[in-house]
Amino acid sequence: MDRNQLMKWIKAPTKMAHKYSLNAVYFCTGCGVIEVPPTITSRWDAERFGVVPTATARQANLFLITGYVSVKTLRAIIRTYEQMPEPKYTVGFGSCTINGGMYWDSYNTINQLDKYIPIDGYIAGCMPRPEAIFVAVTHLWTLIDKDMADGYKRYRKNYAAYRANQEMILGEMEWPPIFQTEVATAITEREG
Amino acid sequence: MRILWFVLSPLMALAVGLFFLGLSRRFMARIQWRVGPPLYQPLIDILRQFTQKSVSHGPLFDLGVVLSLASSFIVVLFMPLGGTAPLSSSGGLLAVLYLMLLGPLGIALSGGEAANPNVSIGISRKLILAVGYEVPFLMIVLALMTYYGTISIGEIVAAQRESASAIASFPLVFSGIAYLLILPAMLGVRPFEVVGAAQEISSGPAAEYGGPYLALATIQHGLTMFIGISLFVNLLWGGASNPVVFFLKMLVVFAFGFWVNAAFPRLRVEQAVRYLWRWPTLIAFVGLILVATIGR
Amino acid sequence: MVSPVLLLAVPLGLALCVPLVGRVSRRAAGFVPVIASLFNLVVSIRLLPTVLEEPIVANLGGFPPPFGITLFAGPVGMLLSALIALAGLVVSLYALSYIKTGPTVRYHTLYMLLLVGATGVVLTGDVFNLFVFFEILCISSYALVAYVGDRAGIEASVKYLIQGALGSALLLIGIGLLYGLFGTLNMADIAARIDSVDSVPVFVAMALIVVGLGVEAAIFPLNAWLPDAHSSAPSSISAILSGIAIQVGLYAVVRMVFTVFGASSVLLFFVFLGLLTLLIGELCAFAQNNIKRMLAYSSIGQMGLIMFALAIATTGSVTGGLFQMVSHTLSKALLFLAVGYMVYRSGSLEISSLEGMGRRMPLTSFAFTIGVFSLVGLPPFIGFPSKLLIVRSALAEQGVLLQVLIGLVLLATVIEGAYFFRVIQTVYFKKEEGQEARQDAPPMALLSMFVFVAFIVVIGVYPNLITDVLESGASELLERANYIGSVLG
Amino acid sequence: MSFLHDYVYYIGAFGLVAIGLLIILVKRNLIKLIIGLSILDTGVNMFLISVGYIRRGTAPIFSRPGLEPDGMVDPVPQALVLTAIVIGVAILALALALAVRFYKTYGTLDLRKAKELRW
Amino acid sequence: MSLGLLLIVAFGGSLLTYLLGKVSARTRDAFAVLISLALVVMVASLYGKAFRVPFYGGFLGMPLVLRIDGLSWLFAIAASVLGCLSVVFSLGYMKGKERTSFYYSMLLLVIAAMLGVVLSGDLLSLFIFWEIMSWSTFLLISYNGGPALAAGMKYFVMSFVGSLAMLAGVLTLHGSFGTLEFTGVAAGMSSASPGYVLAILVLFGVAFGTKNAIWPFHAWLPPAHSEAPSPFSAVLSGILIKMGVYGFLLLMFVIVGLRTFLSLGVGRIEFHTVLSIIGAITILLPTFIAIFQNDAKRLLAWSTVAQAGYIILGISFGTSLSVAGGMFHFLNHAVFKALLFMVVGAVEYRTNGVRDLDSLGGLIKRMPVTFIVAVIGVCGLIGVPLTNGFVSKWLIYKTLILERSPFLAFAALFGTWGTILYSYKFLHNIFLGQLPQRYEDMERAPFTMLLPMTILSVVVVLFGVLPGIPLAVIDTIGVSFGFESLHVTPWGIASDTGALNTVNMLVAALVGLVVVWCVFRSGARSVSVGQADSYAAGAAVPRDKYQYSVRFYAPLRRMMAPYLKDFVDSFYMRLAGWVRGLGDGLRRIYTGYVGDYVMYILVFLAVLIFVQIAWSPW
Repeated sequence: MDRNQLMKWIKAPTKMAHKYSLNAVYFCTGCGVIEVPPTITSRWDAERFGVVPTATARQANLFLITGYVSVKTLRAIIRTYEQMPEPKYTVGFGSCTINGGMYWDSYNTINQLDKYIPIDGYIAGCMPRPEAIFVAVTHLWTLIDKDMADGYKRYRKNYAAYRANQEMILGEMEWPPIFQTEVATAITEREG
Repeated sequence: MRILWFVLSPLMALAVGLFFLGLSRRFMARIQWRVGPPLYQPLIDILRQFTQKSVSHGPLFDLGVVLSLASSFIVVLFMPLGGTAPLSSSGGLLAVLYLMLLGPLGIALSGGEAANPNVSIGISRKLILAVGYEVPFLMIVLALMTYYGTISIGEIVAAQRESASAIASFPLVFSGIAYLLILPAMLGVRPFEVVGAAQEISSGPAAEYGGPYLALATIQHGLTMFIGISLFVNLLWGGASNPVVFFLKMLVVFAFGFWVNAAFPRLRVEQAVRYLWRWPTLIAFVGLILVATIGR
Repeated sequence: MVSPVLLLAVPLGLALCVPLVGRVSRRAAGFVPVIASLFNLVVSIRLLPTVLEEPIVANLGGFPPPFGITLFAGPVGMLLSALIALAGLVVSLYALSYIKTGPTVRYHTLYMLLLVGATGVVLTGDVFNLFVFFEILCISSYALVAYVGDRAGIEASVKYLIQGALGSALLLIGIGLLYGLFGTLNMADIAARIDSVDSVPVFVAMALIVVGLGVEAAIFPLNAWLPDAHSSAPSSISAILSGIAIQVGLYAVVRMVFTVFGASSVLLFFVFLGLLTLLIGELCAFAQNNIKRMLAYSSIGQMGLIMFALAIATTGSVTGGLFQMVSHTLSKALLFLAVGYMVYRSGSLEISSLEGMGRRMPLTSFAFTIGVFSLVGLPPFIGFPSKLLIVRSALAEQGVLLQVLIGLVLLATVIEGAYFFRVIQTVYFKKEEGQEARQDAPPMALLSMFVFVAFIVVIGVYPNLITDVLESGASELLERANYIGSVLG
Repeated sequence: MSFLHDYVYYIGAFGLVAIGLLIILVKRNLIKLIIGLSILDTGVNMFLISVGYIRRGTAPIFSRPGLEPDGMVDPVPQALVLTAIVIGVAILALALALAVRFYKTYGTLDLRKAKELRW
Repeated sequence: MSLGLLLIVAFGGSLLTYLLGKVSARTRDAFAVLISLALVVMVASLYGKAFRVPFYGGFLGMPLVLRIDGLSWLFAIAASVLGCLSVVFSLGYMKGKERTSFYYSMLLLVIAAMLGVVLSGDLLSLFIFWEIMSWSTFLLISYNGGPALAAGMKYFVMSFVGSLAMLAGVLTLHGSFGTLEFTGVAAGMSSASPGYVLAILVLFGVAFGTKNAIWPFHAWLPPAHSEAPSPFSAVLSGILIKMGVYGFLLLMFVIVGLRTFLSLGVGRIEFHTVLSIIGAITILLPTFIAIFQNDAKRLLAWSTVAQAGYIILGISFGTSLSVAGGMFHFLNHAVFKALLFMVVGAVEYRTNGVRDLDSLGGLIKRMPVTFIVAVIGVCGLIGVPLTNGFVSKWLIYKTLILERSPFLAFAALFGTWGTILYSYKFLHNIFLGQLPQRYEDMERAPFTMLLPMTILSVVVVLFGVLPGIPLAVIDTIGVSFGFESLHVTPWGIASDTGALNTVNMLVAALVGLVVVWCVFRSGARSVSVGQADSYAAGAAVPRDKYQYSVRFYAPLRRMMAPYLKDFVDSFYMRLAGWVRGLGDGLRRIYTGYVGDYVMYILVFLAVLIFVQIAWSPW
């Protein structure tokens, strides 16, 4: 641990703690998840950076969306994301989460994930290798340091819009809005 | 001095418990040919969790966790950690046995209010497993109390200091072996880890815990490990005259426990109970019979 | 001084008046038994204190004993006579509303004859006279059992008659034998000379008499008529049969065995016989679904218990046995009376048909409950002190045998409790389907039941009211010499 | 022969009793059964008479002087028998009346058919 | 305050309540409460007194006497207080039920009879009140109809067997000593032969054991407790079965005497050890049966059996600590078990009679106060430190360990762990987990229910924190039995080895809680969410389907079920079947054919004569 880091620790312990204790939800969407096991086991050992998978959304602060997202999965992703305690960070895996990738014209996959939940960073590739995950993690550190990993704040701020988008594709949702939604209805009406 | 211990021993337990948590991760990583996280990783985790904004399912949800952790601290006050126990004259080992219940019970009540079936399943498993290891554990404890004719931990430690430590004396050696056999179950590590099976029931009782709740639960877990190991050291290995020796003895026991953790796969809860009610119980029972018949 | 002869003469005369009165008014005929029983009750109670000091011996026709017919009014006789009068009074009150259809005048005549017969049996001091009164009792009860004239009544009556007639024939043979042996019919006289003859013929006579009387007394193998008759008769008659007739039969057996034969050596046999009767009665009752039959079997059991107590033959146990007689009369008569109207309202004899009676007929059910509690022997009702006395006296005897036997008796009590309480539950707590309107028994019937209830509770709380009578009754039964002395002078 | 001579009445009486009992035991027809009862009664009555009977005894009436009480027939059994006969008749009458009702109800006199009341 | 007046008020009150019910329901309710309160006051005013009054000259030559001393006061106050609370609880519970006058009158009669039992000064009046208590209880158990009938029947038969055994014992004593007053009998017993004393103990033990439901006489209890109306279950479990404890205490330490009792035995087998072992069995078996019950009240009922085992174990072990522990546990059990039955009663009341643990859940959201008192009650039941159950159990364990009876101690301690299992299941399945939709609009329990429950829960904590209050009373009773004094302090026991100090624990607990709470609050604030926001693997929580309570301990059940048959109960049921079969077979001798009957008569006659002529045994 170098000197700079030590100074940062002293200055903002919480932020450092968030950085070095990234607990990822066990959540497998597409093919990308195949890259996660090597990442966390002996070959790459993500735990040395504090990155470990956790069982429930409640305990996590990192959401790796590993690959294409079908409509059905989207519902679960949104629910899981909403249940994670703040602050929380999301990383999209591969092209599919960016623009749909090879599934761009599929009838059942969404193309652009950040229409539905805020994404703090993407890893390009199809598929990205474990090393790329580490790159993403270090990049996320930087973002956290600079307070730029603020997806959860954006979500809260623009919840109405996100909710409207979600409802557009998912139709009626089983759970009520988690934040105030008077605006959301207004937006949908305007759009409709 | 005693007042000092009131403050010192919980802190020491906290430190050692967290250290054990970190050490265990590191230890496991090394066994699995990994680098592993730094030793202070649990501290980072707890700090992170403390500052996360979680959800609460109701007053009991909060209170249960607090109760659980507080009771663990109280148990620590009954332990002579290489000195005198702060609460030595308040019910002795019997009170400890009861207070040890409150940890799981607090978590169980709190988790119950979370209304999550994963939690319920985890608690059900936890209680079943507890019944499993309590059979040999009670036999061990009773053998000790009967052998030394006291219910006070301090007196048991003192008696061992006069003669040999319990695990090295004849009838109690059975109890010692039995204790080692159930130690992983008491610490809640593999192969008896089915309570919080992460992949299966989303970490069981802790499934709804996030943020500060998780932090307290983690500390509680560390303290449970501390208590389980320190009970062994106190009751069977003669305690220690100063905290450092005590800590070293605990480290040895800890190493044994985590060797088992690393080496064995997880048991289903029936398998676990079946194991616990077979060998450890048999050995503890033999020990108890010998103590009851031969005596001191 | 009032003579005990009045106890027989007045009701007998009144009995014969009933048809005359009946010609004037059928309703008035029903009051004749009331008057007669009331008279008997008053006279018996008036005589009781006198009798306690010294038994009254009345010689009919002025012949001194052993030649004439003697009436012996001892404590037992007076007690039972009072009991008969009491039960007779209450049941005749009950019958005023209960017996409405059929040849009511004849009913009342026969009913009074039955009472006269019973009173005669308990008062007589003469063996043949005993037979005669016994026959009066029996014949009127045969007829009364068939009173309703339905299938069951006729069948029961025929069976009862055949067995009863056989029994009385045997009894008569036994009496003939006795007369042949001793040349006298006076009980005291026979008793005084019982040891003077060979034991075998005496035993044969005794066996014949015991069997003959035993048919009426419901001793175990001789009691097959009882469940039929008691369950088929009108409930008022069942009450009298269970409460009075069989007890009188048992009294006769006891009088013969204790006083006349002085057969202390057979008592153990009677202890066993009583126990057997008790167990079989209770077990059979346990398996019954017909309420009146259940009560009838329970009567068998109670007779067994009384016989058991009497046969132990200590002062305490005989007191207990007599007490149990009193308590059984009151409780069982009450039960039959209550059940009479319950069955009448529900239209079926099945226990299950009594569901919801607690709501339909609360007072009747209450009376029924009291009867059950008393019969089972729960404090503070009369059955408790009586059972207490029996058990106490049996336990006071040294010897393992009796202690084992008393264990069996208590076991039988448990069985009794079980089947009776099942009925209580049915009456009160089973949820019935259709709610029927509350319709209790008519006031006269209720009054009669509550007279019994009052007696049950009062004596249950203050058993000492009657223990004096019972104790002197016990000593009368046990001490033959006094009996002989007081009759023969 | 003297046994027969002395006890011939008893033998007769008990013979009647036995016949009566046998009839009651084996016959299932109600009328026959009543006949059996009647015979039984007769036997019993005869027994009672025989108890008091003295061969070549005189009537128990001091109708002429010189009669010794020892040679007299005992009067008591005779009085008893009179009563017993009356009672027997009463029973018989009742039994026959019941038999009529029985036949009307059941359409038979066979007692085996009348087993509704049992157990 | 005369004892006779007390009993007259009690019994007369019961009768008057019934009569008043015919006039006006409200007056009756008020009167019932008043009477029960009056009883509490009257009993309380008798504190510390000891005297006897003959009240009945001679019942069949046996005088009846009332007396009061420390022992009977303790039981009397428990009975009257619990009775009063139960009556108050009933006000709400019985609203709209039928035959309420009967119910109140019987409830008061049971209370009166219990007071009679504990105030009796001789064995006969004890027996009389005992029987009155038995039949009135029977009527109340059967009150609900349906399955309650079988339960009532079972109760009645077993209790009747017991009381008849007691009757035999009482009368044997009367035959031997000619008196039934406790002092007289005790004087006689001191010189009686050991075999005799043993026989008496066994006879009475059957009676008291049946009432107290020790194994193997427990079979009546689970159905009876579960089927009775809940406020009465509270009385039943809380105090009525403790009459057995009273009987045992009276018999062992007053009549037989401590020294004789401890030395009694056949050969090397000591009677009191056997009784202790029975107590241990009574703890273990029912505890594990309770774990697998699905009916809330049946679970509590089995738990009652198990707790009765602790009491018996305590008092029969016969050291000063253990007897004090047993007596204290009786008191505690009365408090917390009555509380728990009332909790079930409140739940039943609001859910229209549902007490199936599989179909409840989440009621903490609707009945928070009820839940809090339930938790307190459960803590008492488990014996969590700082509740009353802990102290009494602690006393029992301690003496068992110090007297080197580790196996008994094991049974007792292990029973506690079983207790945790079932009591957590109880709490979880009723109050925790998801709230079913049909209970969304449920109201809280009414005030008349909350009041008694709150009072009881306060007592649970009070006795846990300051055990010295009841222990002082118990200690004087113990001393009167001939035990050493315990050196009671308000917060526990000051004795040489391993003293108990609840105040230390209280302070530690409070400080610990406050510190941890502060630490907890210093973290990020959490958002309060409803039960719909629960982690369901990314899905929305499905309504009414997201609950794990059915077969809560399924893995353990799979393992243990084959060994947990209540074979005693099935034996009794089979016995009842046999008796019925026997009766059914026997009554077939009454064939209905008159020829057979004639044959019986003649054969009987012939046998009599034949036997006489052949052997002439007479």
